[in-house]
Amino acid sequence: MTATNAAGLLPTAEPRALIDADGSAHPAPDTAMPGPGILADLLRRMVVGRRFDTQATALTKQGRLAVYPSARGQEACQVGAVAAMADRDWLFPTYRDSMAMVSRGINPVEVLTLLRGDWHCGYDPYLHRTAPQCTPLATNTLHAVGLAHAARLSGEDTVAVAMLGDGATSEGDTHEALNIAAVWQAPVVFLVQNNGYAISVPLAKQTRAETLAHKGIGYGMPGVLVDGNDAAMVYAAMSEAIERARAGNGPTLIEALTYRIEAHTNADDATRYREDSEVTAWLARDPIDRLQKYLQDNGILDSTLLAEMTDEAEGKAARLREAMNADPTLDADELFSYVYAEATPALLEQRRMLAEELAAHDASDDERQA
Amino acid sequence: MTATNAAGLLPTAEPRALIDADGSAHPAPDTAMPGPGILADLLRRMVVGRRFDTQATALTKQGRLAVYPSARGQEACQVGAVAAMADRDWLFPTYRDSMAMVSRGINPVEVLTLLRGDWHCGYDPYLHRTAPQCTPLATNTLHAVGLAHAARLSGEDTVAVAMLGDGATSEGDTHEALNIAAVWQAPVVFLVQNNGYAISVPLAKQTRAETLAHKGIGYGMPGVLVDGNDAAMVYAAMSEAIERARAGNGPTLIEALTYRIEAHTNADDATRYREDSEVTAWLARDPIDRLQKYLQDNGILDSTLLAEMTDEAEGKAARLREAMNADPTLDADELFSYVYAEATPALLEQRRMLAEELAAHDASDDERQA
Amino acid sequence: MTATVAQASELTMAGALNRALADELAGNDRVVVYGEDVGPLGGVFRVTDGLASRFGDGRVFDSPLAEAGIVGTAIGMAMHGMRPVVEMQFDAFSYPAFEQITSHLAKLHNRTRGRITLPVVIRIPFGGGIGGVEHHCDSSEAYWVHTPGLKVVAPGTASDAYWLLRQAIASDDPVIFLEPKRRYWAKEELSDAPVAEFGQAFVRRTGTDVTLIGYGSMVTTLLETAEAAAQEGISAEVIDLRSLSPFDDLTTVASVRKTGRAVVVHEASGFAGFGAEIAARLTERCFHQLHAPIGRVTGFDIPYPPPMLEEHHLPSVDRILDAIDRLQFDDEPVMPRG
Amino acid sequence: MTATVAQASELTMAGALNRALADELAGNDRVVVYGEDVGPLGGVFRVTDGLASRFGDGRVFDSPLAEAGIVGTAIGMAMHGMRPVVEMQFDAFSYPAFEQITSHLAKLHNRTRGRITLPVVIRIPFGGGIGGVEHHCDSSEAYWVHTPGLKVVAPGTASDAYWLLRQAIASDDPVIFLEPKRRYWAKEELSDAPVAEFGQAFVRRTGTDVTLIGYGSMVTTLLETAEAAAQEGISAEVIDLRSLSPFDDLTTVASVRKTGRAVVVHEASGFAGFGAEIAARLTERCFHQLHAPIGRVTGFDIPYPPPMLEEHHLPSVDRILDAIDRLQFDDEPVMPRG
Ligand SMILES: Cc1ncc(C[n+]2csc(CCOP(=O)(O)OP(=O)(O)O)c2C)c(N)n1
Ligand SMILES: Cc1ncc(C[n+]2csc(CCOP(=O)(O)OP(=O)(O)O)c2C)c(N)n1
Ligand SMILES: [Mg+2]
Ligand SMILES: [Mg+2]
Repeated sequence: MTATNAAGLLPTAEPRALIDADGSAHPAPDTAMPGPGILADLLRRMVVGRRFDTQATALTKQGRLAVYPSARGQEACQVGAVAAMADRDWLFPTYRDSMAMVSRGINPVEVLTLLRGDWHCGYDPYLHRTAPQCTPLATNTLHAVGLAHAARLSGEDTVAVAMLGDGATSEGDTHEALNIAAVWQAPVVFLVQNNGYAISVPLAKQTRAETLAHKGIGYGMPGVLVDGNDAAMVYAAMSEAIERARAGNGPTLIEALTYRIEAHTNADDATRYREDSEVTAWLARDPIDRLQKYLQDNGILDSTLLAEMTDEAEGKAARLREAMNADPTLDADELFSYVYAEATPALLEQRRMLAEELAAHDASDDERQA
Repeated sequence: MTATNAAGLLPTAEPRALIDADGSAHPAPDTAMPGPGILADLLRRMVVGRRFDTQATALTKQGRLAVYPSARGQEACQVGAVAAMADRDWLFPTYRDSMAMVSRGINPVEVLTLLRGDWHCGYDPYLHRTAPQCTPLATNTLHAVGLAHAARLSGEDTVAVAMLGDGATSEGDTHEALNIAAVWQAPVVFLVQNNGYAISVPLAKQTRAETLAHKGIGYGMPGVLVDGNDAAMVYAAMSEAIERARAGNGPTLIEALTYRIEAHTNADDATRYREDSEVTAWLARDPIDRLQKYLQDNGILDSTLLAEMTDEAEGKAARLREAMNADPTLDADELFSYVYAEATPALLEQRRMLAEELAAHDASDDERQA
Repeated sequence: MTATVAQASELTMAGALNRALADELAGNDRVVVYGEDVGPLGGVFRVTDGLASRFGDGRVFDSPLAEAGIVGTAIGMAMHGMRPVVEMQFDAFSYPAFEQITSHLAKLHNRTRGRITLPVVIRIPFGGGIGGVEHHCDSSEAYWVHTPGLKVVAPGTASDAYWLLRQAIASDDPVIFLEPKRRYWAKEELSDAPVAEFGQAFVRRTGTDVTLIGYGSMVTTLLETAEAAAQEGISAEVIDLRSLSPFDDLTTVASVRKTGRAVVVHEASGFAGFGAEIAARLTERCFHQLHAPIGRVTGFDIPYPPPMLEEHHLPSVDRILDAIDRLQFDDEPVMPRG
Repeated sequence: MTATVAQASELTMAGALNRALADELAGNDRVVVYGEDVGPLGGVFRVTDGLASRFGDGRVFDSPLAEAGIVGTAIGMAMHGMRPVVEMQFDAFSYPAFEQITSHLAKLHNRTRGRITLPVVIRIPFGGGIGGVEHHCDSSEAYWVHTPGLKVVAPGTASDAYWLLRQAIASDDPVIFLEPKRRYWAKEELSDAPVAEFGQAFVRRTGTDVTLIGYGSMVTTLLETAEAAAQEGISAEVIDLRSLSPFDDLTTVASVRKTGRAVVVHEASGFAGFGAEIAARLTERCFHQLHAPIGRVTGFDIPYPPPMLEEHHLPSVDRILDAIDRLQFDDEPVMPRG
């Protein structure tokens, strides 16, 4: 006999879905299909997102980006999550979530500043209610809980969305964040993009749980399992969870089943740890193809609209390419400007030393030219 | 519709029990009552354990112990766990588990060395297959997983038992230990003594889960909920889990519902955060009374046997009192002896400096006497 | 920053810290206080005694038992404009939060070109001398001072504890606030203003022959040592650092250039301890004024000892006097030691 | 400890480390290697390349993504007699394991009066210079060397990397093994024996005017500096510390007493960095032989810079030469620079 009132927190046996891989509607009695406008917008965001992603990968080949972790194949998660958020909500992304950030409206060049290497974060987090992309795994989940709790204490109805990967769920910080969020009933939605791998480590070496969504009940929060390549479903599940949180009913853990089509980053060699056949199988479940097919079959998408989307994507990619081909202006002084809010004598001194060193250096360069 | 084959991992809605608070047998179709000999032994261990515990508390009043965290009220957990273990199994206790260690056969004086303050650990962990009592919360759970996995890799059938409290379940290390144990299918049993408080913090501020045992399913391991004041049930559940682990079927999470009758330690003031009525209510669920009543009602325990038990307890307490009244011999040299397995020049030098200092000091003392 | 201090009086350091928290909570509704057992219990050292009932559990509350969680959520709260003051129950229990402190708390301001400021104060009872069992007596300052982006302070007296904590909460930078637990019950009259700016050291006793430098629990020990040294005809100047990072070069360099000799003292192990930085930087700046290498009196390079042996580990007046004697005074007229 | 080294040859440092692991795995069935991506992938730097397939996944395996878990389980395995060699993928990712390392790995031997020994090696690729993004280029040695109970080593060359790793695995003490990631691809002939005992420094170049002290990635930089200094008529002795803790006082003191001048170099921030301890202890032991205060050339007191700015942060030959020039040679005949 299982604990009754807690059982409602377990995920469904099958991932929840609205649109199947073949583009046909999935029978889902208790989930409403988002309206045509929303669906079309999700497709547009994915088309733009993927084009951005391929452009970024291209920039690594041209040496314009030090490194880039592609999220190709995860468009439905990244875009579905952001589309469900209000402007006043906060996003806590990882290094993998560049597409989500572009979808959030952040200038793509500013998104790529971290990976180009001219600074650690290129945008103003407050302007877009988006935290810096987080590198130390799972640590961002706690920041999301803290911000959400502070917003609630301040009487706002802001919701925080924390993104993390399947591997990050093994970290202690994820546990502490889920637990504290539940105890405080903080308005947070945890979106786990389960793309099957943590660099080279497959999910089977990461957890023994039937699904990661099964962790929710252990914190007294709903665990929701969705098809992560179904943008409509991700959007619907995120919307449900965000509304729940906004209404003061606490956090939700969502596991979105998806797949990382590219290697971990351009520097990684995925052939060392997975079969091409696996990739091929997932390509057949492509998130863009299925939504496009559904929209066409249902007369929501015509060639004009599709052309508009691809034009927008191409235009943005072109502007990004152009901007990234210009060398960023660097200022070594900045190394010392933001270590403390109140500058310290020691750092002012060190800044002076470096400035002198660089001046002397330029001088000797000039000499040589003379 | 909930995930079917995983559902078996959820705890029962009611804590599993064999003997109720009033000493009557609890209907338990799927759990066999341990034999009379075992039950009597459990009572004996609890009687001895409690007497040790009260003696230790008394020693703090006489200034013979710096501090002592009493486990009064938790005898069934501490004793039931140890009685279910084989000698070759390993115990990973916390500061709270002194009774369990006495029950494991460790010299009570060596158990109290840490709290008397002459060294950090008074016994040889290998002699009793018992790790040093752990102070940093939850950290011992990982040591248990590592040792169990190593034993398994070495072809042994050793099982590790990790003890922790309700508060410790909030730490990241607990999560990492449960997860790694499950992924590696390590032979570990996690026993959470849920005594309602983490110092002053009640369980409601620690978790939102219906029970802590509900965490098991999130790791793909069984979560078992038992009446922690029912020694027979704790023994039965621990035996099940240990056999499961020994057979290579992986770890188990057991939550034992109990109560900390005394304050967190003798230094704590529990009146600041809980009502006396709560304590009184739990005194009525005393683990010793109920087992004693059951054994008497079932003709397993007569006055002679009971007298034997109390005599053993009194004898051990008297020997402990005596031993603790003697001042321990201290050797400052030891401060440097075990920092490294291979002594370093710097530490040999520092040892020499301290020795000289102490020698000079004694000399001047002698002068004064002269 | 004066408020209720008008009715000043003798306070223990714990009491002074409690009043500083109360005054900040009363004066700024963005200040929140949380951690393990800081609510109804008032903290294991009673530093937060009465605050939860006075300010409500939306301002002062118990968190789940998770240090990384406490610091990680404090970062998120500060991102939203709050000024969290969180407690790590003992030194060693701040270590689970090490990643959140070093990789985020210390770096987010820099990471975001100053857009995010994190006015978070982490209170840590530090050091030994109270007969605490293992893990309860560490001195962790060396870890924090080596981490750019953190400010690290340690009061030595009750009055300074009050003012430093208020200055720390007012600072827009993250501050590691180290409370010398063995001095929690030492009393002092509360001054009606700080003895120095945030970030500055303070000369607690002036002298001419040698400079004694310390912080936290050692301030009292250094003043006792200076008293004893005076009996031996040695005039010792005592500097209470107050702020470990940033470091006050002006005050310390001026003193050492004047005396030409210095002894640096702390409870923490000596090897790569903070005393090494103090000795190294003062030597760099005062080399030609120094008559002898700067002495260090510190804990041994061992894990903190069990209660019955800790006396051997902690810097004592005698040990500091011996260190002073080793500073090659022979060339100058000094009374021989008693 | 010779085994397969017979057929020595030019190896990269990554290759040398790989061979050391292979030789230890082959020679001792209690040695296990695990961590994140060390299995089929062979580690992000390929240091464990091929080991999983050669020795099987009972000896070399991927763990779940949890650093405290990796170190905590390694402690348990070592308690059972194994010799785990675990990897932290980058410096900053060792911080989640900080509590397990400082409160247990470093202290359990002492806690149990030597009954428990923990021959655990924690491999950490450390330092910068590879254009890595934030959190991938930290130098964490100051945290480890201040923690009694840990041994801390950092090879500077490929051959030394091979021998130091084998010595570290053979040691019964826990060892933090810092691998200078920017030198992973530097090649060297594998010597058929270690250049020095475990715990000892090694003089890589003898000189008479100044002692240059460093470790890890800086060894190469110091040798280049010594070469450049020679052009300017300054004879620099270069000491490769190899072992940061324990520290080799004999070798370093002998050199500084001989040269009377020293510069200590590391990538990590200078404030309370390991260089402070080196400068302080050498000053204590060589004060009267020193012509000038020991110089420190280190990273600035800032979070590690973004890739495009890291060149300004890292100690360069020019910066070290300038530091040498500041050592007040004026009183002695020295060729003027450049
Ligand atoms: C605390 C920490 N440990 C290790 C790493 C190195 N690392 C970067 S990404 C990664 C794998 C993460 O996998 P997952 O969480 O599934 O996210 P994904 O990359 O698949 O999106 C690892 C181990 C890190 N960034 N942080
Ligand atoms: C990592 C860590 N944080 C904080 C503490 C301080 N502390 C000691 S016991 C305790 C409460 C533990 O509660 P619980 O886990 O329920 O065990 P119990 O004491 O009730 O047996 C705390 C917070 C600690 N020992 N370790
Ligand atoms: Mg993944
Ligand atoms: Mg408890």
